Amino acid sequence: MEALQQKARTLLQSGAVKVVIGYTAGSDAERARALFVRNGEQTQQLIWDDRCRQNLAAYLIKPEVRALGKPALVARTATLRTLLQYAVENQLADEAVLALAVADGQVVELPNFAAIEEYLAKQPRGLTPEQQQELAKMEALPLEERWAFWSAELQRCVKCYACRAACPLCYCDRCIVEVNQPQWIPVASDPLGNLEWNVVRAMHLAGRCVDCGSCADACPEKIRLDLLNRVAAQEVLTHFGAEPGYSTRKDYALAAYKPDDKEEFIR
Amino acid sequence: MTTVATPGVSGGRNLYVPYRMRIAKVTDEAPGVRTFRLEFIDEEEGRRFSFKAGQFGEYSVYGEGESTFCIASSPTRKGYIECTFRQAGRVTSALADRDEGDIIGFRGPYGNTFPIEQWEGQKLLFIAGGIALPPMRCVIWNCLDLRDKYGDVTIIYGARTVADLVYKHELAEWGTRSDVKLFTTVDPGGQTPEWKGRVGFVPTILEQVAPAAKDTIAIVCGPPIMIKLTMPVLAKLGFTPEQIYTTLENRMKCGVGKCGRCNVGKVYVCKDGPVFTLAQLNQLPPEY
Amino acid sequence: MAEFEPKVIAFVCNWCTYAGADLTGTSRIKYAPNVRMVRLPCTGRIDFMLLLQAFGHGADGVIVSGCHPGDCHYTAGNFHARRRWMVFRRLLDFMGVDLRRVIFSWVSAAEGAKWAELVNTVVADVRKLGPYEAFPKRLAGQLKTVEVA
Amino acid sequence: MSETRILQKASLDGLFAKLTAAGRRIVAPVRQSATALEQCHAERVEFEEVTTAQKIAADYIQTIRPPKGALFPRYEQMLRFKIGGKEVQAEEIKPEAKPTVLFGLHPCDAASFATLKAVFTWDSGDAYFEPKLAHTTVIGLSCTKGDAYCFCTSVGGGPGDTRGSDILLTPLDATKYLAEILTDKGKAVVALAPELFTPANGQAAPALAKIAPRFAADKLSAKLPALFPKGEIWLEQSLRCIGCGACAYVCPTCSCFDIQDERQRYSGVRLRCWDSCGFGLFTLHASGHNPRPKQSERWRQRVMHKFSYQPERLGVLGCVGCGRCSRSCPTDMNLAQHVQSLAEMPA
Repeated sequence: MEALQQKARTLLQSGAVKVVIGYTAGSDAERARALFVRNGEQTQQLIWDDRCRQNLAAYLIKPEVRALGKPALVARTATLRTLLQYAVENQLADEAVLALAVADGQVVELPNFAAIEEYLAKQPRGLTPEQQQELAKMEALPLEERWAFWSAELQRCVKCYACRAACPLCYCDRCIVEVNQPQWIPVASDPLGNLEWNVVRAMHLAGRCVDCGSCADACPEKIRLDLLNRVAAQEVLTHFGAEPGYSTRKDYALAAYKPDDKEEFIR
Repeated sequence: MTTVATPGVSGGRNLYVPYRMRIAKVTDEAPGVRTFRLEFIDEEEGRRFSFKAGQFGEYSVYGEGESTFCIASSPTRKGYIECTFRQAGRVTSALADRDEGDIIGFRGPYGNTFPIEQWEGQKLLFIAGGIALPPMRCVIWNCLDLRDKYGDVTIIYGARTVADLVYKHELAEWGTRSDVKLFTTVDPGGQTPEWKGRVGFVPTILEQVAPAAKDTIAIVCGPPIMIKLTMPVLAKLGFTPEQIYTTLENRMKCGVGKCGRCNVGKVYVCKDGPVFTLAQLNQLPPEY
Repeated sequence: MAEFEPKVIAFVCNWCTYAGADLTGTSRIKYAPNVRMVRLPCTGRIDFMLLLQAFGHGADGVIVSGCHPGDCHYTAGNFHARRRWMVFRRLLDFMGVDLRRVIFSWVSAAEGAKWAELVNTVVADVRKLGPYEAFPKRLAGQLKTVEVA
Repeated sequence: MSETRILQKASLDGLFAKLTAAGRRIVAPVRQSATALEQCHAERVEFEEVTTAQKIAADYIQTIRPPKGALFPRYEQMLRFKIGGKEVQAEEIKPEAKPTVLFGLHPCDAASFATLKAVFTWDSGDAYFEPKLAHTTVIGLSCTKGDAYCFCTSVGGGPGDTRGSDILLTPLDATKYLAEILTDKGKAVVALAPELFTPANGQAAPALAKIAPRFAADKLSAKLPALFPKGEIWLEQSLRCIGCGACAYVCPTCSCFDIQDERQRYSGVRLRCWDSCGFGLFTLHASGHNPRPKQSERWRQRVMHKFSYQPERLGVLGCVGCGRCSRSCPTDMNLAQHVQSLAEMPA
């Protein structure tokens, strides 16, 4: 924590960055919130611990934050993957952001995409055993029970679009739910609209999602949206060998193909 | 600014249920711009219906939604209302697909009105740009139908190109009337070889025409940029903010002060507007 | 009560399956009349949203069919589509959507007989499954009272 | 003057049976059972229809969704259309206004109905809201505990506030409630089971939750117009806001709505549904012009609407201090903190 505060102070004093986007203590002991540090004094409020879950890369696409000038971004693994995915999708120029990874009390400066790639190459990949068990548990349920579970979950969706707003990769100027000629997805949070919205969200992120979990964290109803993204990501990894956010190679799995992609369901 | 009570809710009528209107006449005004003449299918509803210049309504295509426009015809012309719209979104595109004889919905009238009774004895200066002539057409005809109550009537109307001028037949009529001074203009580059009117932006033409401010009411409707540049010219000509009227056109859903999106500060455009004097606008936060 | 007649919507590509279905007709092969065809340029254009829309509008089963791999009129539309279907199916299955009602196939312009057989099989299978009542429908009605608060 | 009685907790089932027999449905806070993926749900309490007291969450702090849906559902069909060539028919859909008892609402939620009523009836009536309000009886429940997000006492309320309740229950001990019968609707409930409401003779004052006031809403309302032009304040407060609609959708008093049509080939409906001033599209004109293009302006609108415009125009605050927006905010935008800092700013 001190190392992070010190680093932020140095960066701001030297003028290397104009703002350090990090975390500070939130409303209660379990919460952290984003902090936009622009002077040395504010650096003392920076924290780094398990509460720091929000994917701060989402702020890089907010005009008001962009207007602050070059940022340093306190980043966890998923945040770094977001930056590389932004690179793949031409949303971020190289060296436009200084990423700060914190590990073992040390702050690692990652000034460009190459450095992030190199850093991520050394990080553990894939799902945790708990995450794997969650998916397995769901997939082991009978079809009717899976349907009953998700119907009940999605019934609670109020279409506040917090999942979309929290997701750094949901940056379309005009989202599919706002396209109304024709109206693809009902505006109201009725059962069909909720189902369609949540399927379309997961599909539009398939092959792009970096598994930061911000969608599920953001959901006021605590719907496990991350599971939908994760199962799609598993399919992409298993069958297409793609894991987004680990390189700047433009290889979006759903905009590519192999003539011998293997499936067993097409008649 | 006086808030007016919403008619049409008494007698147990659900205000969200539109009147059924038949499109009696379709007029193509300009590229993408059409005028509908609407007649009440229920004649009793039509007889009970009344409105004043400046008011608006919610027009609906059943199954596509509602859209907000002013009533573009004059209250002095009984038996129908007219609306003029530009095809832009889902509802206006669906409206543009309707033909004569089709049924659409209308609910209203909503909002406040131009205080034309207060203006009696004054000279009137109408300044409009582009698709903003419709709200003004209502009040222009209203005053022309009561012509002897007002002094000189001057109309300055501009559009980007000659094709974009709306109400071409009426412009021709106003142009030939001896009791109306009409100046039409198009933006530089928008003229055709046959164009007989002026060329230049509305504020420039206003400066050239230079109407006297004394005993004159100015009514200004147009895109934000035109309004912004016209106001200083009017001030230079000696118009006070109390002499200048305009309308705000915020996005609305309900039209009756509930849905929460048309407010400018504490003012609901749907209830306290759409007609404001410049003096009133100057009191509002610049969120329109 | 009349026997349940399944409604099956088929989204097919213009160049192979639609032509194949044409051949079925000109060959005078009879097949179940329960299928309504929607012709699109290419399976690559068949957005997964269309499938959900079909169910939302009351379909009991959906067929998506196009050119065999390698035969796409636009070179690779069907290869792209295949990848999307794989992810889409996995996601739907995870959420408990009945995949026996979502059938994908390759039917070429020469396979009139295959088309008839496919439709007959799918219609028979969906007939056994019954109407897809679990899937939410468009304009379905008001919130139930327990959801109101 | 209200009348006070004692209601035994054990009598609730008896009361509910009488209410049900009188054709009223009962909606109450219910702790949600764990589902197939247990770790997904931290404690969740939601309003649900109940028939007995057994499932009711006795000491919940706050539900996620507010009770406003009972009067103003998240979507509601208004008209039904038959579309066939030139003959188009629109038919009004009458709202379902089932006699309902909302049981166990905290005083903040009960108070929120006054704000909703003000919005939906301030000038003209609302054919969908008013019948439901007329058929709703509120049996409130005083708060014996709160959390760091509660700030009812700053906005004119309190843990034992009676506003909005027809009967307010205050736990006296583990077995009984003090029942304040406040309105005619409350008396009608008592009249269904008068034997259950016994006389209250010199009961000790109950211990309510301690919620320290953090600002004075009336002073804040008076000051806000002067803070409006100071754009940097609003920008600074809203930098971490991501512009989702969660705060508005969980707010018991937020009532902005959208009207939308849905159609199939030959039929359609018009419905209204919740909307949020935090969305950029909320005020976007067809021309592309947007009166509030920036998130900071939308945040300002939210605060001004609740604490300045509504008090001035409708005579009610647009906030009851329930804290839901702050609990649910993905970026921890804490309304009470922000508003408190506005209140403490030099004017």
